[in-house]
Amino acid sequence: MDITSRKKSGSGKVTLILKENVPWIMLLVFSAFFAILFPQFLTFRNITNVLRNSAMIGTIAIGMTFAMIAGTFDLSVGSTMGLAAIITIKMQPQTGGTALAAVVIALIMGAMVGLINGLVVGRYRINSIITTIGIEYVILGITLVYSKGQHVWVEDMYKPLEFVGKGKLGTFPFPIIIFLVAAAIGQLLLSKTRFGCQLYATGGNPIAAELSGINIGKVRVIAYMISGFTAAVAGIMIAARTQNLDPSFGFGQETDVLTCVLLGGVSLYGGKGSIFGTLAGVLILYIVSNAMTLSGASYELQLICKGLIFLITVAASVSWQKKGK
Amino acid sequence: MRNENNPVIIEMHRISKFYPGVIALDSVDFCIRKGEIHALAGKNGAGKSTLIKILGGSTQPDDGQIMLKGKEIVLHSPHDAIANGIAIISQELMLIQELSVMENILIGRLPHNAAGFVDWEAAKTVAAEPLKQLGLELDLSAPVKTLSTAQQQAVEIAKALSRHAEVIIMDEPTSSLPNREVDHLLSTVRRLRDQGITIVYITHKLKEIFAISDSITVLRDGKNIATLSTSETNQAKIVELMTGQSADSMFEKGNSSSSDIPVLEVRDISRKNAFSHISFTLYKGEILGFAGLLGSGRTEILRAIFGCDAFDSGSILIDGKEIKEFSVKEMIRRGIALAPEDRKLQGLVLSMNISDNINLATMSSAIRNMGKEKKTAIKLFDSMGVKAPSIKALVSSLSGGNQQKIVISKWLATEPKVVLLDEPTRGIDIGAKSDIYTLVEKLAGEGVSVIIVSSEFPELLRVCDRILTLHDGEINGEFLHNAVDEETLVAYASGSVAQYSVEPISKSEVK
Amino acid sequence: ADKPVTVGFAAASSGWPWYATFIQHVEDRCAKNGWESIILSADADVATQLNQVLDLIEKKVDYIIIGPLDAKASIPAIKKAHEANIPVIVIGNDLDKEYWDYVAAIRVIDDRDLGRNSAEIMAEVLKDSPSKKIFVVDGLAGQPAVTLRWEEMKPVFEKNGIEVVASEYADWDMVKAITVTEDMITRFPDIDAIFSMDGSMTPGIVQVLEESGMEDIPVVGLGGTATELELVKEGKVVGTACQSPGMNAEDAMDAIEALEAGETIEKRMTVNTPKTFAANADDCPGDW
Amino acid sequence: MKKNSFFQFLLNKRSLVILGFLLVCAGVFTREFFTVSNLTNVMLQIATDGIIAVGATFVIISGGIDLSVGSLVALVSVITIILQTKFNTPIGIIVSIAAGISVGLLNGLLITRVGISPFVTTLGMMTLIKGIALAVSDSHSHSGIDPNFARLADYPIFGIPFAAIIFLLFVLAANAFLVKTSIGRGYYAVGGNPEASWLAGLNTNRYILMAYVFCSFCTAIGGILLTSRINTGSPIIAGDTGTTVVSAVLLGGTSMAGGIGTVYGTFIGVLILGVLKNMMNLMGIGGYYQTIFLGLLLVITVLADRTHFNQHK
Ligand SMILES: Nc1ncnc2c1ncn2[C@@H]1O[C@H](COP(=O)(O)OP(=O)(O)OP(=O)(O)O)[C@@H](O)[C@H]1O
Ligand SMILES: Nc1ncnc2c1ncn2[C@@H]1O[C@H](COP(=O)(O)OP(=O)(O)OP(=O)(O)O)[C@@H](O)[C@H]1O
Ligand SMILES: [Mg+2]
Ligand SMILES: [Mg+2]
Repeated sequence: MDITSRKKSGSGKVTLILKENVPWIMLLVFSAFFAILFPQFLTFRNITNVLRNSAMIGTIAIGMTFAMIAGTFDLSVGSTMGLAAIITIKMQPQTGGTALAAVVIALIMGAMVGLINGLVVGRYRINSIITTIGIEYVILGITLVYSKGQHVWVEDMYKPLEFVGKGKLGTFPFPIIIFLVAAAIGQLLLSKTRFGCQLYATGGNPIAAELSGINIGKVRVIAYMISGFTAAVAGIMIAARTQNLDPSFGFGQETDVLTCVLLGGVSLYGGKGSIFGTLAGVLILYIVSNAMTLSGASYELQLICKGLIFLITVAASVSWQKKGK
Repeated sequence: MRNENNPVIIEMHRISKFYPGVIALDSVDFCIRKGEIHALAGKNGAGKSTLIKILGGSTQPDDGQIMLKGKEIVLHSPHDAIANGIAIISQELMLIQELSVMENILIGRLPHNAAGFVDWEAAKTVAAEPLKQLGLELDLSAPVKTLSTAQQQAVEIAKALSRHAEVIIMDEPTSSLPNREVDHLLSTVRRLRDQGITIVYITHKLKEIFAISDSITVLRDGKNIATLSTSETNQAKIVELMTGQSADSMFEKGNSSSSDIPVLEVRDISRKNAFSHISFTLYKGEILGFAGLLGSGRTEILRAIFGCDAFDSGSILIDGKEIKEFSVKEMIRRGIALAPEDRKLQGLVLSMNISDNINLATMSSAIRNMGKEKKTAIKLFDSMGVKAPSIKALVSSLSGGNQQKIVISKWLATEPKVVLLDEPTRGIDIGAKSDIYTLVEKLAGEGVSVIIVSSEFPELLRVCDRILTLHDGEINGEFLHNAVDEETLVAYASGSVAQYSVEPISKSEVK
Repeated sequence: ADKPVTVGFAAASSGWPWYATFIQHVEDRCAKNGWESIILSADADVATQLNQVLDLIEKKVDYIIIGPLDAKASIPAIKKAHEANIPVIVIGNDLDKEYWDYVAAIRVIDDRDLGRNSAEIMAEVLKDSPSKKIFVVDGLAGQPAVTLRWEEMKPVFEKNGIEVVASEYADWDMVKAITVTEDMITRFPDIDAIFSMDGSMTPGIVQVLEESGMEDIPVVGLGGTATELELVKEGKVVGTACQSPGMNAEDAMDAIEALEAGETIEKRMTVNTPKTFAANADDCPGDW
Repeated sequence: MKKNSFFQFLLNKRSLVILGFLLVCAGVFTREFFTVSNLTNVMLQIATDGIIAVGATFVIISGGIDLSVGSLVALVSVITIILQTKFNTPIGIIVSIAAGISVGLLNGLLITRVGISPFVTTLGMMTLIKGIALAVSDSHSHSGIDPNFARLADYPIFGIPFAAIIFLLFVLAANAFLVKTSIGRGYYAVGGNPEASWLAGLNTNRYILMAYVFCSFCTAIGGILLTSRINTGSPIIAGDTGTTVVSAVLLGGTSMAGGIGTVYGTFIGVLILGVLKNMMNLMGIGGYYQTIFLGLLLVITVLADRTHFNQHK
């Protein structure tokens, strides 16, 4: 027996492509399944609804993908999103200038939270879980102080800003466009820029990255800033859509974001992952919960199914990866 | 000789192991006799490690059987191998850094009383036993992370002995040992054999094979090419069996392309506890060797020059200009490159592909120029003769020698003036080594200056124009390659010669 | 006696607007009387709440107001305070009668009243409709408020022939309410009305209906948050059962002042939760 | 050998400095802290999370993490009370412990056999168990009916609440196990270098599996005692438990990288959080500011301990 007879080169390539896209395959399988079970599932309106609702968490997931590829967790995105949303609403309605200022302040706030995360975590990634949980609490507290624990809402929002949350381009809700644009920019950043390459290197092997002249501290700070920034974008989107929020909105939602990112095949240890994968992860999460609601299953059953689907998807990725090794 | 008379202890029969796209072992027969030292030789990727991993129970064969003293055994896990008296000391030392010497030796088998509590006194006695057998004295309660590599290796051997292993398998035990320690290890191995323990010894160093082994098995491309009695063969024959080609031309020094133009001047740099008063000048096109023992400070000096670590005093000049700002980035900009000593840990991002690794240090613009990157990668990939399916292959899938070529390629992509190579040939086979020597000479020919750190002095003599010896963080000798022999280098490196008893040779004499 | 009266308040979560308003009133009233107040928040964790009551007991406060996350789970804490001779005023969540001996006063907005009143509004809305299918955007699974409201909603719905085709939890969360409502109108495009379990979610429901051009589906709210009242006034929500944490807090403080003055007080009083429509919306404080 | 006597441990741990600082603050800023009744109170307050943290220490030393403890506490509380109502208290307790052990087995098997990372496995299990807890309880909370059970956690033995005694016993026993037994030492090996341990013949999978089983067992015990304290089975209790427990373990100097840490350290970590919360409550620092302070404490601890993690990149 010689090497070539074992190689099966043609099917090898197909296996490779399948192997690298397990989340998408799972997504297709689930979707087909749901489409058969629930007639309302594959309607244009339902799909746009799912997409629009996924836009918020999805946009953050794009940002968190950066932090995770750099080998660090960012569990502070939940309340960062919340604070951005509350800032956006509280600084309304008034004129265009103020509305714009609100947006800018929210975005800067998001990036600053990222900066702080990055500086605290620094080169010692191991503790990023606990650091960013701490920051999550601090920001929640700040948000509550700022909103005095009260609902925030606004009657009339500056129109262009309102469009960000409620508008449609043709038949496509604008948040979907933002989400997809964020994904496209994210993918470009990852694959077409020096920073993207340095990000993978930093997550994959920080020591080698440093010895190649990469300032890994800086790379991580930027990754965190991107993550915080997208959280703020999501907050603004949601504020523009609902114009009305709870003071503790967002707190705890990092778990959903993390779930998407992990479903999408981003490695917990850094250095691996893609926006494309994260996109699949986001869609899986939202399509599954949409289908659950459509199914009319009890809430308990929904939770159990969600937990199972999460584990099955990840188990599938793991075993495919193993097989291919 | 004893080879033929001793009874067979282990017989591996028609062992095959497949990885996707690779046949690591192709129906290999491997026979070990009791009480012999059996060397296993072969190029990188020949299947040596795979074969012994199967013997150690950490990898399962796809086909074939293993007989221990005539009885078939099946090894599901390392535990089974240990239970059968087979111990493996793998290439990367497998110790638990935070735990003590004693606990590492007795891992999983700490003596305990009926209630399950460890009997530390008994543990001490049991752990001291194999160390005594090795003629070593170590602080049993010191954490392993405080030990030197050689000491850690001794702990590994003690671990095997304490389990009364009948067969001890060592995978490249000397690849990170200093020469002095190598001799010590070799005598330990002999001593073990004389105590009736069977040894399988994997190495890329032919000298060692002939120094200690009783028989040799050569693997090539996953096949057993030959098993020979050591006394009935010679180095050239083995090289030929390993590579499939004659070994004649492999070890000749090419022409020197050294010039008079100083490129890098290091003036009296010192750092506490690492090196002191280091001064030397590197000329354009020169290949300079650093000969020293493990821990003599060579790595630290290279890292200081490359801007990774600071130094306390002294200065560094490049092209006659003193460097004020020390950072890796700045040094890369000024044309310095460092291929670090540990490829996997420091040199490569294993989860990225070949092309990205090669271009990692060169990306000058914020937006990547994919076309240029591809061109650079392909050029270096071809000129270095990397063996891989394509430049998109993950570096984790490459063999050691090919990985080293990628590390060097990464630095060549920066078009450096000075290349610092820290142990560039550690753990790579003769063929790949020879490739790297040729490459270094070619670079020098193109006007690039090179510093090579190596613990293998013949290698330095083979490739360098000039050699500095280091002892205890200080330079204590300087030689032209044709004015020195290995014994002298060893003498200087080990510090058994007084400081600078040889007149430093001025540059003009080289010409 | 020279030492000022200290009121300790173990709130379920200061991050909930209902409690934020309540806290504000307690603080203001205490300040007015020259009393001290210690406000603690359990942040929705039952064990934390128990611990905080224990700490208030250690602090030897004069009165403890407790807003239980779960009335049943708060009994041990209430008993401990009782043992320490600290009068306890229970607010927010009602207490079973068998435990009344342990508390000085119960001043609650009865979730059962809320549920019944809103359900009756729903019955009114669908009185003449031939088909009476509704869905409920529910609160947080496992919370007593949800259970209690359902207790009274169910019989009203049954009596009036209203069929609850589905109810989905949206965790009191406006954003989740949007998603749930969207999914539900996809599933039941011919729904006759929507019931919102809480004012904090009602705006989300209305918004979805507006976005999908289904404004004619009537929405009934519950709770009377400021934003919900606004929608009632605009006619986008038919009506709601009004509750005011501020009024509840004033009642609780009244009780404490009366106790301090040595008066005897009624054990349990509930705050009214009147049915509120566009016409009488101004009567509801909408203070949360 | 690590003759890690408690005293030596006191000398070289940063977490102790933090604890000391907090105790001084507590003494200066509150009149009530250093009273017998308050100290008893604190012991009771930290006991249930503390017991869970002991289990989590094993998991983290073995190189993993368990995010499912909070949901499991809720499940245990529901099972304990419902079975107590239907049958009797012992059945409730036994089945709860069995449920805990099963969850631990499931976590451990998914991690060791299927090869899903601990973080992901336990994140999925967290949702799954919460669903089961809601299903079992029909989304209601249920009151206990056994007055003896209701007294169990608080019951003073030599003035110390029973739950605190159990906590101390768990700390002492678990510490002795880790420091002094052969298997305990194995946990440091497995966490410190799993591959080396496996090659040395340790059944690393079994070690890891048992860590999760033990953690879930501790969670069941902690959950039962918490249930006794509130005498209620509720599917939504213990929202904070997961975060508190992981924070306490890391505060105590156990490394997320595995292979480093002690149960005594965890004990200190649990004390730090408990004392801080108690002190803030006594000082009347409430609501929003407490949230901010707790968050800052976590960040500061990480900053203070950064050098410790240096060697683990
Ligand atoms: N886990 C694995 N997955 C895929 N391929 C593998 C794996 N382990 C080994 N191989 C491949 O099997 C072949 C034999 O590898 P092996 O490590 O046994 O070589 P070796 O003789 O020990 O080489 P070296 O001298 O470099 O250590 C190589 O082609 C290698 O790439
Ligand atoms: N991890 C370490 N901890 C403490 N001291 C160290 C460590 N590594 C190296 N040293 C010390 O630094 C000095 C220089 O070591 P260095 O690694 O530079 O030597 P080297 O000659 O390059 O040896 P090697 O062959 O190991 O690379 C020595 O005194 C050594 O003992
Ligand atoms: Mg090998
Ligand atoms: Mg070195």
